[in-house]
Amino acid sequence: MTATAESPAVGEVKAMTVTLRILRSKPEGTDEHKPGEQYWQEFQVEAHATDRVLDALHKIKWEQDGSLAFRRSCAHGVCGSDAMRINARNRLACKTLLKDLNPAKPIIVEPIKGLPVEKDLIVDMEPFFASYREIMPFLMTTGNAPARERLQSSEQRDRFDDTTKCILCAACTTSCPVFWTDGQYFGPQAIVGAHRFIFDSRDEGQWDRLEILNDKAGVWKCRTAFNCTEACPRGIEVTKAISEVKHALTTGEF
Amino acid sequence: MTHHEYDVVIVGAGGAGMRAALESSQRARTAVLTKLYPTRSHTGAAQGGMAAALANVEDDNAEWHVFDTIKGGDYLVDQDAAEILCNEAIDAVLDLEKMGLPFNRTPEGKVDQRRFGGHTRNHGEAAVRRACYSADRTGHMILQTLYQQCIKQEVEFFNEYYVLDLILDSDPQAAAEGEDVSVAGVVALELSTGEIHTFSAKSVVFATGGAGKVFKTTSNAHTLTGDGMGIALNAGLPLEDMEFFQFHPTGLAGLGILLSEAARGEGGILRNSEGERFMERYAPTIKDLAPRDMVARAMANEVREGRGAGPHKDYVLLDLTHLEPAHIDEKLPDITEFARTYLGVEPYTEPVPVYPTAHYAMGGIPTTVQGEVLRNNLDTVKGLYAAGECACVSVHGANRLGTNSLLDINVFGRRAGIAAAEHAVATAEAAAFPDDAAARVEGIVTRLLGTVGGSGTERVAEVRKVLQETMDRNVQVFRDASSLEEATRVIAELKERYQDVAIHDRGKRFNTDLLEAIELGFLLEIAEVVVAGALARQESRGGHYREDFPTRDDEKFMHHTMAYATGDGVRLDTKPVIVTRYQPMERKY
Amino acid sequence: MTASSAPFTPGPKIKEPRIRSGRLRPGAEQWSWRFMRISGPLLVVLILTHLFINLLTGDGVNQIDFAFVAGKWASPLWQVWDILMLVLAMLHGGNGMRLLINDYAHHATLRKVLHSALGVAVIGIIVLGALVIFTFDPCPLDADPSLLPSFCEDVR
Amino acid sequence: MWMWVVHRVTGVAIFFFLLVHVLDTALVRVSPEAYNEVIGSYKTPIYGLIEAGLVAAILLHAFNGLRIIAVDHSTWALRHQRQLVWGVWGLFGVLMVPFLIRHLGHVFGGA
Ligand SMILES: Cc1cc2nc3c(=O)[nH]c(=O)nc-3n(C[C@H](O)[C@H](O)[C@H](O)COP(=O)(O)OP(=O)(O)OC[C@H]3O[C@@H](n4cnc5c(N)ncnc54)[C@H](O)[C@@H]3O)c2cc1C
Ligand code: HEM
Ligand code: SF4
Ligand code: F3S
Ligand code: FES
Repeated sequence: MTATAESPAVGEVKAMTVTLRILRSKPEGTDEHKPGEQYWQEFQVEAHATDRVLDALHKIKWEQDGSLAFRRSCAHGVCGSDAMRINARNRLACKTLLKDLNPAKPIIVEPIKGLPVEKDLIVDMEPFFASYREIMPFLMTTGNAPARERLQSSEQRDRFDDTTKCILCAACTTSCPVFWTDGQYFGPQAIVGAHRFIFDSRDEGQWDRLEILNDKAGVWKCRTAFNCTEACPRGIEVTKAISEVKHALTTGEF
Repeated sequence: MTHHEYDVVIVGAGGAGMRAALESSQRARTAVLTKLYPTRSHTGAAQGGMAAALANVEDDNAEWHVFDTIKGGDYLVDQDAAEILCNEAIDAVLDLEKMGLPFNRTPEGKVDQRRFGGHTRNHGEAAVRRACYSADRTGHMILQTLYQQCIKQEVEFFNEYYVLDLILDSDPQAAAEGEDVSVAGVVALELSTGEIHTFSAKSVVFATGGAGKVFKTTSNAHTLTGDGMGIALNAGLPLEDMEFFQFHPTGLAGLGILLSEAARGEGGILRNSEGERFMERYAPTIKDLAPRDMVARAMANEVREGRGAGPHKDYVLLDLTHLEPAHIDEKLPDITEFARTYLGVEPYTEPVPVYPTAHYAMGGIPTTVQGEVLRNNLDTVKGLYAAGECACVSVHGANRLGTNSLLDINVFGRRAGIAAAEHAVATAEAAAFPDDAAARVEGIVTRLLGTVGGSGTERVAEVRKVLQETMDRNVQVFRDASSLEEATRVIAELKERYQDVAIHDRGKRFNTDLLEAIELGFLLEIAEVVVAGALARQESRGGHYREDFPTRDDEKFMHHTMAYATGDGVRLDTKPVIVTRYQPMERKY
Repeated sequence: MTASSAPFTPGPKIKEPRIRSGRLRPGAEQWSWRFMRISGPLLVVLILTHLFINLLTGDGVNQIDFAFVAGKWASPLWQVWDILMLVLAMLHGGNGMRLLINDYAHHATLRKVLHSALGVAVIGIIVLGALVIFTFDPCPLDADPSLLPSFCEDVR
Repeated sequence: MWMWVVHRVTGVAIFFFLLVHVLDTALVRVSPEAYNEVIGSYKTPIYGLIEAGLVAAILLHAFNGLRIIAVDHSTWALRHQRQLVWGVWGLFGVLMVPFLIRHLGHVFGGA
């Protein structure tokens, strides 16, 4: 990204009107819509180019329609609450600036796909976390722990650094076309979660996890569509991680 | 309404809550209630590191750490607690490492350490490398690691359950000194259904985190609305030292998003519009690595005296341009990314606009070093515990040192978890759970939902905005009697208006509109306590700086503030500071 | 309603790794994945050459008739070539179709039916193709000689 | 993503074509007349176009298959997969154009 001459945080940024087209649904229904039925609704808000999509959603919720439901917390891309489909791509609303979206056209906001929609932009995350739990995402060791820390070289740590960045936002899994088709696939996040331990020199449970991922719902379902890598807001090379797990399975090398 | 029975109920699944859960769930039937999925907790936003005198890279010991903590806290620290904090720090870090936390490593493969503000060698001689870290996402790694261990131990989580009330078996303010008051349980609202759940428990641990959203410019998450503190206050319990709020020097200007002190620990320099390294004037020895309160004031002062940068001269600059890009990428990847994403500034080549941002509540629910909650200066509530940012042990005194909070949540989270479980195991019967326990919450919900469709005239967002702007204007880095009185007046007015807020969402399920309204209630209560404490404390100490009383006054104010909510306003009391080895001295760096 | 309060058994629920060392046996899905990657490049060679010869050399499509085919299969090279191509393509394509069925046929019985149909088709086609290639007679006696390849005259 | 769709669709298309193709080729066992009759119908312009489509499908599927294999085996390819997608289309174009010229020449030009 190139630097702007005047800092947008303080400079005079012109306000503009942007339109958001939001795919909504109400579990209890409304006068016009059946319970759970999805429908589009447009909102217009005054915003600045440097505002995030999250700011625009907040403006709608706070000034126009308090019933708009979405999750959010940290507002700067580290908690993973607000993954949603914005202009047909999975992103974090708090990390997407309006100026990067062409605010001249309506901004399309939908819930992430492949998980059951609960209300507006909120989906049921339980199946996603269940897959994560499935791959045993915790350090497994044998024998007695040493008195001090387990030693690990910087190179060994670098081996899995990328996948430790995951914030469990589900942007990857819910962008994967294979996940959409059948829902039995663990999805890329679970593989990222497993990768973080499989390639940790301190861990001894790698074969247990590989066995799980070798199964029907595991890595072999991945068709290298790369949507996950493109969606990941933390810049994790998800497909690479998946490829490394496949490689470990086929060659036995780490 | 559904009723649940557990031995231990933990409220909050941030660092403190999950550390407690790991201990408690090994010993007793434990439930963890959290309004966010555990991994969404704001511990995950912590960047810089976790202090422990491991001495992995240079000479260090826990005693120096104790001294720094006390001095950093401007001598308002309870020294017995600080000793526990620093002595148990080493095991706390090693425990995390054994759980799998991927710390950065030294060439020998040990946990690496970096410099951080206020942490010094041999009582202030020079900055020391004490902060154990994992790039600039230490909190993220802690949160993930603890969650992973909770999965391993099959800890029972109730995700997206908002705890809204605490049930005690008698009124803690009416009870005489020495009389027993016990916890009975909590009342929660399940977000996905809108249903009310009651949980009876022998022990309850509060670990609900901070309250940064009383301010407008803050590094805190939208969800850090001080619920735990507000609930305790409503239940008749005191809050301690709430006037001490930390303003972190380096928030992204205008946004408040934090750039860790690690940026300065790794060599970053603060400059004013003239390019001057102004911290040399304020803290000649450790300069940019002085404690946060001093740096934040220095920055605000530069701006006030016209040496601010930018078109409005309203921020200063954090200069990283002299650092190697590779070094930045290795040690500070995330925060430089924030500067690029949100300000469009390239930290390799340009200095980053920064300004102080509301960051950390030093105060909170008063506890003993076992995490037991105090209902006055002496008596604890049986079975009730608190840990983490919502609690006040007090190890941070008037100003927390960077990296001491991640330490706090691990040390005192663990202690509270053990104590809560042991209490539960030793207690045969939970205190009787009253039939009308949920009445208060039902009342609030019914009242707020009753406004759906028109009877209320105020918007939640509008009231909250006025509150936050008022707090930023009047109760920030610099305060004085008139600004605080102004804040008092506005808050009283807003509390009136709050009675009239309207909810727009008519649904039961995922009614986040309703919850924002309830959270606003907590924010208003907390703001009131913060301002009341600040008004009464006519001195300057740590994070609390009164322009009309610019010096520390140990004679009159060397004590903790204890604030109680009464029918009409806040009642203030004091509590002595525990001093073991270090007598107050002037704080110079 | 009261949620259950089953008796609590203290003690950590520690999970130790079960599979201590060594490699896993590649499961069916892994073999399938490997096979797709081995057969793919082979098919590139086999099919592209096939297409080149049939469609681009000589008269292109127009040259294809009984005589052309018979002429090719007179050579064992093309016999082996075509049978290899057939088997690999059917296995590769069949396995690919199996993956698709797994993805889209959610109902267990539907999936079974489709899998069986696919199996029958693949095996049937391979057997048929093999029979055709190996029992092929380039100069059937009762056929119109003008349709046959030129070398049949020598045979007569 | 789009290449994944292309790969799927072309794979299925080729599969079904292959079924038919083997069946018709099997007619050589029935009699030369029968075979030539069916093959004769392949020589109509419509079928010529279908055949061109088939070749296109095979080429795309083949090159993209090679891209997938490359991505699986090399980090370089993995990081440059987008460029490789362009490479697949490029190669496809380079081969398809001369083929079309010649093939459609055969189909429409007669002989
Ligand atoms: C940007 C940033 C950077 C920081 N960097 C550092 C650092 O480098 N070093 C350091 O030592 N400290 C740092 N801190 C401070 C430190 O991270 C926090 O003080 C600490 O993580 C707080 O942990 P906690 O467990 O108390 O609360 P949190 O992690 O905030 O967790 C609160 C939990 O309570 C739950 N909760 C809240 N209200 C309710 C309710 N009503 N019902 C049910 N559940 C509820 C939430 O769901 C959440 O799970 C930083 C803080 C910030 C904001
Ligand atoms: C020409 C050379 C060919 C190559 C290089 C090739 C390569 C591949 C590869 C590598 C895959 C696996 C894709 C993945 O796992 O993501 C695949 C899948 C597939 N192939 Fe081929 N293939 C070729 C020919 C064929 C033929 C002739 C057919 C049909 C008979 C075919 C049908 C399929 C099908 C149906 C799939 C499954 C697609 C999916 O699951 O999305 N392929 N091919
Ligand atoms: S890998 Fe990336 S996209 Fe997927 S859950 Fe983790 S952070 Fe989100
Ligand atoms: S999008 Fe899906 S198919 Fe593989 S590369 Fe990513 S998991
Ligand atoms: S709100 Fe935390 S990631 Fe967007």
